[in-house]
Amino acid sequence: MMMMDSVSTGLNPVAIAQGQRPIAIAANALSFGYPDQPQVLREVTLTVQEGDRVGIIGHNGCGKTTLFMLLCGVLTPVAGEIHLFGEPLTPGQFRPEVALLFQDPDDQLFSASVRDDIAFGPQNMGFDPAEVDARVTQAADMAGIAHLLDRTPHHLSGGEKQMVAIAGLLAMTPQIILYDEPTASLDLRTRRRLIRFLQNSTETVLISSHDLEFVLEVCDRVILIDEGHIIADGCPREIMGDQTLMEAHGLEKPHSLIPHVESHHGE
Amino acid sequence: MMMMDSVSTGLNPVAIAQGQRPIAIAANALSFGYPDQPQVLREVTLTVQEGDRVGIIGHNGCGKTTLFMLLCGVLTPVAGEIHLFGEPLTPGQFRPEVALLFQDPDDQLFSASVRDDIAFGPQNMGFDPAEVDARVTQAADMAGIAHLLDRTPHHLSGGEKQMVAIAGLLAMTPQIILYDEPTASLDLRTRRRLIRFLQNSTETVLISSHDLEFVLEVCDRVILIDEGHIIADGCPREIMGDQTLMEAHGLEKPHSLIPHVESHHGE
Amino acid sequence: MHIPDGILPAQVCAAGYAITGVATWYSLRQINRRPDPAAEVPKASLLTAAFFVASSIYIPVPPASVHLILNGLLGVVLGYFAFPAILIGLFFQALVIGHGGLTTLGVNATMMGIPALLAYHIFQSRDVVGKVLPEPTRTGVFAFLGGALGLGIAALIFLALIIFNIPAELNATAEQAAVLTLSVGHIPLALVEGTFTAMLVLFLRRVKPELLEG
Amino acid sequence: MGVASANTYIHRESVIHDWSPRLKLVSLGLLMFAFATVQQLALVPWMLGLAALLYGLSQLPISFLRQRLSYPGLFILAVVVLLPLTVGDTVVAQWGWLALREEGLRATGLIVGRFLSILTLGFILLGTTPFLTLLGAMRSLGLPTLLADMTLLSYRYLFEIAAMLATMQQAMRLRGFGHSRQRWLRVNRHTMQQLAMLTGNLLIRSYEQSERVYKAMRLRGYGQSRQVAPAPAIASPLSLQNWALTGAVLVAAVGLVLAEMRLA
Ligand SMILES: Nc1ncnc2c1ncn2[C@@H]1O[C@H](COP(=O)(O)OP(=O)(O)OP(=O)(O)O)[C@@H](O)[C@H]1O
Ligand SMILES: Nc1ncnc2c1ncn2[C@@H]1O[C@H](COP(=O)(O)OP(=O)(O)OP(=O)(O)O)[C@@H](O)[C@H]1O
Ligand SMILES: [Mg+2]
Ligand SMILES: [Mg+2]
Repeated sequence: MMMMDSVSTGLNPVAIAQGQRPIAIAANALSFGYPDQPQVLREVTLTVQEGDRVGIIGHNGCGKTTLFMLLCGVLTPVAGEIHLFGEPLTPGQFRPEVALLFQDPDDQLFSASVRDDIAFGPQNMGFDPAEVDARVTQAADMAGIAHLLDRTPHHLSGGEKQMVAIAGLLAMTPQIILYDEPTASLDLRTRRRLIRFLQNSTETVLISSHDLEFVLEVCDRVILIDEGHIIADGCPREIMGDQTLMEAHGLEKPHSLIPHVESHHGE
Repeated sequence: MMMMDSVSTGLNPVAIAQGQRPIAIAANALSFGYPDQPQVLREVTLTVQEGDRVGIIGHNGCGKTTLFMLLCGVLTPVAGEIHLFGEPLTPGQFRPEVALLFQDPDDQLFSASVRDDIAFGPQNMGFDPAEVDARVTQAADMAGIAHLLDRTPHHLSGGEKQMVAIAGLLAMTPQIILYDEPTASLDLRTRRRLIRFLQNSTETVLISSHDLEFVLEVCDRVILIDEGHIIADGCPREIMGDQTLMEAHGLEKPHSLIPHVESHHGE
Repeated sequence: MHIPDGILPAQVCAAGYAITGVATWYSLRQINRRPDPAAEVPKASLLTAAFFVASSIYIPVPPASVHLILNGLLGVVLGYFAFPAILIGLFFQALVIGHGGLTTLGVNATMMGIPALLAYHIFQSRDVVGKVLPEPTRTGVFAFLGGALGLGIAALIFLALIIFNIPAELNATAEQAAVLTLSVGHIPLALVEGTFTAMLVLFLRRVKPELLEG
Repeated sequence: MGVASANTYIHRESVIHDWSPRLKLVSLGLLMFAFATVQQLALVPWMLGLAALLYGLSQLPISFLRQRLSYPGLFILAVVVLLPLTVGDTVVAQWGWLALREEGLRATGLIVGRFLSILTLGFILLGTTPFLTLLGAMRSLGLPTLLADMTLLSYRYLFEIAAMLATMQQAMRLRGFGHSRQRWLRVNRHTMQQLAMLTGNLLIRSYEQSERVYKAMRLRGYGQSRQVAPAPAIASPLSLQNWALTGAVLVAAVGLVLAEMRLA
């Protein structure tokens, strides 16, 4: 397979670091490998400014989920360090400012009712019951699932589960949200609703996805990972529009970036 | 929501029934509902000819999985009947000529080694060990996973698991294969491999998917389901290219069918 | 093999609850000694649910079928979490499918749970007691013992409770004969359960050895 | 398996529905135990009457009781068929080698009476109290946190895992499992091996999911402060009706036990 040195189009991490918005995530020379396996991430350095919406793309097993797990302190890096809003992240420590949406919402909806589930985070943060209630209501409204509060998570549809899981994160008012393949088995209607929701969200957002059209609509920056390195980092349309780059790393140029007038199909 | 009478573009099921190729699946006035729930499918009539590659599209919960479960005899229809190659299908009966790929490959990989897993079906069909071995080798070759035979299915990547599950079906030499959302969390490279594989497959194939570009590349006929009915049945490019029809049923026209030259993105 | 409501006198039910209380307290104490007890709660809970669900799997022995109890296996996999897990599983069974009973919950938990703890210790002793055996055999043999004895002892407790508590008028020889035949009748069941446990543990050992670390 | 339909709470308005869950749990629990002490046939009608009265008060439909009795009913059948024919010396009636015996009949009456009454109380408890409320009441009565957390989590994933098993069994059947003919009274080794793998996969998948669930819980602060899933607030001050009901049930329980001691 072809290897490329980090191609930086548009945004340059160092330049960003000197920008005006505060830095939400600063990861420095991060390395990680699972026991008895080759390293998944090798010296990854990454800076995300507050309010950025970053898409993370790369083939199956390139380490997207692993990166997210590191950024929220669930996994401990072998080397390197992470700062969130200037404060170092100690793995295992509870940092309510960062939240992770798991790929499968069932992993994340562990309470017996939707209301309890959304309340779980705020309760653990030590808020009093009135504040917890207020947060539950607000988060449910934001995610548009206020009508589901008294239901059992198990009986919801896939799309509803997804939005309940998001509400559970919002109730903790995180400043950074990591979304791991949020569209994997959503239908187009629910996917469209999620796109609207993300376009209006104000948090710093990282999204790992194979759905490039989705990344294109939501993100203002994209990071391409392969073989443990950041291969490219910059403007989504430039990176994903670069056919040679994409194909070299097992991806495809999204259809909406291919100039064509009804042709090239049905050989 | 808008309702439409069955729009038939291009192919007409009755016309097909009189065609020259034998009929693989003939479902007549099929109805089904889960206990205590409104009916999911209402009087669905469907004819599939041998060698057809049919895509089934529709929003979450429209009944795609339910239809597949009926077609392979796992669920019993409330009314209506199904014939496979002219023979009536009795629910619960083992019909090795039809195989189902479950959405989550973990649902269908149980053995401690890939080889044992692929051998599971042929063994149950009562072949002698030599024949079982021959079938395992052949199926593994066809699915391109011969190098994985001695691994444990549990430790494989998502895409590898998918292909092992497919090999497990191929070893039973089915004539009809039902694929339930086969691309849900595959990356583009694995998805591309699956597209190639399906384009070259000779079985009668039904594919349920939200990935319309995938359906467009693989299928020569598409069926749109909504509210328990077949809304449209015919040429993929015509049905999926019909923006009004697609949007009326909670879908979107795929990007590759939208005529444009690098525009309309990044508002 | 659950004792329903209404058979046992109140004293026996109360004694069952008392033993269950002590066993639960003891298990919780052992659990809380671990470095991070909260970390094991999700694992124990999901496996409790899985065991509850798996108890609906049966082995066909035409013309009938054998339901598995899996209490020995629970002990082998869950260690000290086995007793609370069985208590919770039986509680669900009583509530959801009316299997067992609420007054007999303590008795049933004792009957299944104490042998499960025993199975755990038998399995854990494999490296000490079973040194002579080569590895996969050793795990298999001790898993078999755990499964077979887990069920066997539970069955003995069950029979003893039933025989000594219902028909006060049955005469002594008839009683002995009944206990004997029923116990002998349970031997094949214990063998099936032991074999199944051994097969399953060997499968786990190959595919997911972490699950056997207790 | 009936797990899928585990939501047994029936939404109705009744005195029993309004009863404070804690008092209901304690009162009905004690009454069940009082029923279990009954050894006198004479008390059986009283016991059944009490259970019926409470069931009437709860306004639960009869169909609910009938449905739920079908499974344990098999047990009753066994008792009814076996005991009167085998236990005791006083023959009441005889047809050939079949003899109906008095002691057996008495034992049957007692067992079946106790069984039905206790079970009915259990169904009243379950049918009028949502499961989560019941668990909350148990927590406030001193159920250890770890046990309560485990119960909640297992309850949540019970359905998920049951669905997982159902899907895996379907997948196996579609690949020919269970369609070969089996010999009578034989355990087929191959079948058993495959079922062991099925169970093993169920455990492994549950275990792997539990690891992800644990990560998700940690990220939302589980194990930080020790106050996990607090007991639901006990609603409004208890009404007079609440105490009256509790008092009446407790008096009935004590009365039964006293009557039993006098008659014994
Ligand atoms: N718990 C684990 N133990 C061992 N190896 C693991 C574990 N989790 C992931 N891996 C391996 O680490 C690599 C990176 O996995 P990761 O899940 O981060 O990939 P990903 O980019 O999220 O892939 P996908 O697109 O399929 O979600 C893969 O090769 C995977 O096999
Ligand atoms: N086991 C079940 N019990 C009750 N209802 C069910 C069950 N399985 C599915 N349903 C319901 O039946 C309807 C059709 O479900 P089905 O799974 O067939 O949809 P689908 O088209 O495959 O959706 P998706 O795109 O999400 O896979 C849905 O409304 C669903 O909630
Ligand atoms: Mg991932
Ligand atoms: Mg489906």
